[in-house]
Amino acid sequence: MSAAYNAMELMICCAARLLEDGRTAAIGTGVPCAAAMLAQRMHAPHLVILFEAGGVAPQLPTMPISVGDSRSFHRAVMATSMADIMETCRRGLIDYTFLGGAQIDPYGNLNSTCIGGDYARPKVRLPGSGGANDLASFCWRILVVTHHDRRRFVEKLDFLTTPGYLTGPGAREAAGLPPGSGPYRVITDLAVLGYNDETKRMEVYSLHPGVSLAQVRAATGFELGVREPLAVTEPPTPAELLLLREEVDPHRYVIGRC
Amino acid sequence: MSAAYNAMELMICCAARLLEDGRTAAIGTGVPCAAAMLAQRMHAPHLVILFEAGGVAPQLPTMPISVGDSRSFHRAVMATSMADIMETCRRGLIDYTFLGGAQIDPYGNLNSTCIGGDYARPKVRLPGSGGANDLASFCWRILVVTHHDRRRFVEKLDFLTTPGYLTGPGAREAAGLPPGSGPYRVITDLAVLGYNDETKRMEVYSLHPGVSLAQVRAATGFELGVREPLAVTEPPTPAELLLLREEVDPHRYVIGRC
Amino acid sequence: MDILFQGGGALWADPSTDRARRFFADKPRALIDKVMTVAEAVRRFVHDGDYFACGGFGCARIPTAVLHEILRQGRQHLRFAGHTATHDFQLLCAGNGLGQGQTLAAVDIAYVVGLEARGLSPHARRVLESGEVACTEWTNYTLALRFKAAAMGVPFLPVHSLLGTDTLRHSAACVVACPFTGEKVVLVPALYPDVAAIHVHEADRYGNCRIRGTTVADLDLARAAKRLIITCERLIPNDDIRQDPSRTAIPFFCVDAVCEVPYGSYPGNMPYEYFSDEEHIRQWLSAEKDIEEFRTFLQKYIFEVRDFTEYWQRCGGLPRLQELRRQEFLLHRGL
Amino acid sequence: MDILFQGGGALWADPSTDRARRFFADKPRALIDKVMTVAEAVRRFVHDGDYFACGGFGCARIPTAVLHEILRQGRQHLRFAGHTATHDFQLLCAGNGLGQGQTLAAVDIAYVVGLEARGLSPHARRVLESGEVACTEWTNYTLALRFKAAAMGVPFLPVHSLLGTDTLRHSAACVVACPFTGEKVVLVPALYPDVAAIHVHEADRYGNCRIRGTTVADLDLARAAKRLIITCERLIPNDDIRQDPSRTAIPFFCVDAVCEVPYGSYPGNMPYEYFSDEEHIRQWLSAEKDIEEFRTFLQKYIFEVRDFTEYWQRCGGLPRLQELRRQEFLLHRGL
Repeated sequence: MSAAYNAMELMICCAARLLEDGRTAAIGTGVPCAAAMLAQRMHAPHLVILFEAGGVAPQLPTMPISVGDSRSFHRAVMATSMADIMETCRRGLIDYTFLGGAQIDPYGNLNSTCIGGDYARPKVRLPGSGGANDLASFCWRILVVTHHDRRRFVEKLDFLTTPGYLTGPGAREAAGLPPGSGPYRVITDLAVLGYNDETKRMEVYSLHPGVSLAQVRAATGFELGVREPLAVTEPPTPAELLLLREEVDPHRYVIGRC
Repeated sequence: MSAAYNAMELMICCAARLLEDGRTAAIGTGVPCAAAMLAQRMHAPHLVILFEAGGVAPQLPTMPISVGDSRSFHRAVMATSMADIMETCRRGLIDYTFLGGAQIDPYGNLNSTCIGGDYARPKVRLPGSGGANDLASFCWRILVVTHHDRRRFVEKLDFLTTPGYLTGPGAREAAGLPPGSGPYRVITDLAVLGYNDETKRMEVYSLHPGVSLAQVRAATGFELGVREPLAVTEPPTPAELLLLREEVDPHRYVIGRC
Repeated sequence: MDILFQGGGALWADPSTDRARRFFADKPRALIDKVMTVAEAVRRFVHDGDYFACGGFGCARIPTAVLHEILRQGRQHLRFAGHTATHDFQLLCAGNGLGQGQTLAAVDIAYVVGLEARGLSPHARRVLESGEVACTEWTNYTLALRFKAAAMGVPFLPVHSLLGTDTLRHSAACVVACPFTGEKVVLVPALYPDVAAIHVHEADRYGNCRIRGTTVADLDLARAAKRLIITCERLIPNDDIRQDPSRTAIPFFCVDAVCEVPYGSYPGNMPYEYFSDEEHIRQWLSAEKDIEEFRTFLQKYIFEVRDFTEYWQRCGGLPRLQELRRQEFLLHRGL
Repeated sequence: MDILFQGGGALWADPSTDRARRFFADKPRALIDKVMTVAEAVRRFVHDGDYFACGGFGCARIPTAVLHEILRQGRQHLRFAGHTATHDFQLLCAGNGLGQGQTLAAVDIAYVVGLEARGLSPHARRVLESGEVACTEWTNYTLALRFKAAAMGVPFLPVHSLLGTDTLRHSAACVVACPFTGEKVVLVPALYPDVAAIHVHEADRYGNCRIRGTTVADLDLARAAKRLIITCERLIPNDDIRQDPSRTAIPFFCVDAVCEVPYGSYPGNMPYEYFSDEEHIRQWLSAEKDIEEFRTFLQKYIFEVRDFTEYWQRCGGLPRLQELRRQEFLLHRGL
């Protein structure tokens, strides 16, 4: 077992560490699922995971391919409806959710609908919200794990599919979204980012080992602040890597994507 | 087996005959249940019955005591929620419902909330709507089976719990209730009554054998029209009485109440 | 979408979803052991002045043990959701008008006082007719919808009940025109009970519950309630739950207490377990007629009794429950 | 309760509950035998121009046989509810842009084009990017709620999704202030599909259905749909249904056709039966890249094929399905 690690492994470890014990997380397949499974094996044995299609607290035998496949409710405590899961989120019982998108803006808003052209004839048609808009509207803390580049980190989205802080401080509440909810962290292959308490704009919390702030700024299409003191991300520990490689993702479905 | 019959048996037979085959009925315990069971054994083998607490198409082994007890979903095709039943009614899938009340007015409106005094300190506090208001708002045809006397058949209700035709023609629709739904028949120990197509006021359709129109009018606290030609109610047939006494209500739970 | 009509009834609980979210944000959500006695559950989770609701329908699948304990512990000034509340309502009324304070202060009424085909409860009538309990009118479905709105985390749900009636006038619902179709529609406000009690067939130590037969409004009530006491016929291992997660009706994170109470719906009916004890229910109705006799009756069956097992032992014990089991399965009819 | 904002997306189905009631008033509701072939069911119940919806989530529990038959019978100008529609959406798109008319005319989008972790469908992208299919945006939950509104017989339901986003601007939802709390809330209109198809584990001849595992939005969809085609892994006797009515997920009166289609969710996953055939799904995604290759692929797997059994026989037959069953139960991992 080597102490070296790839970017995917680092991102999963960063995400896992953010998930507190005794909390709940509505997760998707891939990185979020690996992060939750790792967290359960490290510091958060009482972390409860839910899948939007209806699986509650499954004991995952292997990575689900879909948030609705058989694995997503394997030895679950309940297999229910999507509405039941979404309503549980809406009542305020779900702490974390993981979302992705083709574009993210400084306020953590996400685009997964279309790029280029206009809405009726887009250059690239993407899937749409799925459950992302719902989860981002209902869960307390939104996490994003994504590759870091300028096409993805943009000042203005082509389409605002899923709400982050919208236009800044107070905008979520003014729109009718629940007070106290919103974007929490963005974990990329370069850094861990969060949001400025005052401006609600994204800023760098820690740089991954060997990455410079200039490098992160060069990969970001908008002005990027820094939370002082700027830290260096803790690399994965041998214990994390062991669990990740041997128990969480032995077939390298996720960690092999790098 | 005697061809003689009591008033309860006659009322049950009258109610049963009104239930067409292949239709659906949301029923309660007692007379409605006996009527539906008799109809299924006579002319309506495909009559489907539902109970508001969640029982769908049960094969009743005996009379339920409550619309929510075990009997109400004995060998049912589904045991579901009350909301599911009510919503099935609301979508327009349920043809008949049977309701009762302490008072009924000329438009078939019902009171099961309170009598005398005022609302905050009534002389007699009754149970309230239960599911009656919902069923009367959703099902196509409302049937009432009741004892016939002046305290019950009143010009003005002390409290309008459950909607009939409200104030007359067009009033249900104006209130927002579904077009084409409303009171259908009232079956009493004296007569079968219906509603005038124009005025939506109650009128006598048929007099039970041996009952005079004057007798019915004397037992009614409001002006009562007649649908011409005024018929005499067909008495129970030997076949009806046999099934009612031997199969539907062998313990005389309902037919013994007379 | 103007408000076309507003019912004049009082609203006994806050329908705000944002304020409910703040409560649920702090509700524990880990898989932890919640098994305790009914006495402890009522002590910890039912407070004076709470809005209380309970599961079941009529006399079927009711949490009788919790209601007895509420009386024994002398809870005061409860608000209550009376949705085909028969024996449960009768029990709460036994805390009023008998010189032991006022257990019931206000009630959202869909159906109370009556016991369906069995007739009206004399004492419940006495209590409501005295005017000491404040009332707002609803219907079985609209009261169930108020739980559903809360469960969904929305401040109201639309419905086409109530229209045109005095029930609407004495409710706290309002009428609006649908912005899509112009149809008139009633809006009923969400109802988040402070505490609810539901009796189920099986639960694990964490509160994952199974119900057999009709579920009435209990799936929504369980999710709407801020605190939830589960009584169950039987505790089962968590592994059983995980073997067939499709059968879980209530998930653990809704639940605060799990109390194993065999025969917990007695004298009510528990589907697939035992039928209602109609004879004992008749004794209740009969004892209520005279207020002194009722006091003695309550002493014997509730106040002098330590726990629920002692109650049903005073009602005929296991032989009686075996007879009710035979009735449930129609075995007494030679089937 | 003024309308604070109105989304500009088109509404592809009438949300009026009174008009839906008129339809349901005439829908047969007796327990009658509804067993027929998929070909007959599609012939009788899916019409050109219909609003169509299907059950399941992603590639799990999808009514593949009905989708194949829609293509084979060349249905035109369907409107569709795309709620985590992956392989099902891919199949409908195969009726567009290939010189065989236009199967898909409009779509309510929550999630289409993608196949979750498997990537995007090249042909579905082609079809949507051409602009020939009219789109309105929703989310998984709001689209599910539109079915729930229809199932409940109300013209809309409130929700707190969509707020503040372009998804709202391109939806047909509106924003109002709650009359009880003043909170902003979105109203989504009811969606009554003309016809829906749902794949279930077991059904009796009348259409009483059982589903194991997550139910997604299918209980509401079944009730919302004006006509409903059920495909099932297995027909079971009505007596089995009556032995345990708590397990019935969809009642017969919602159902118009019952088609026994073993492996009916293939190449999707059927919980507790067989896992998805990821290899075959990859073949679909790969064949779609080149339009000519895709035509040939469709000929082989759909248009030259008589029925669903012949389809899975062309995909490896029973040995492949046995392998997928082993994957479902994790038997391939030595467990």
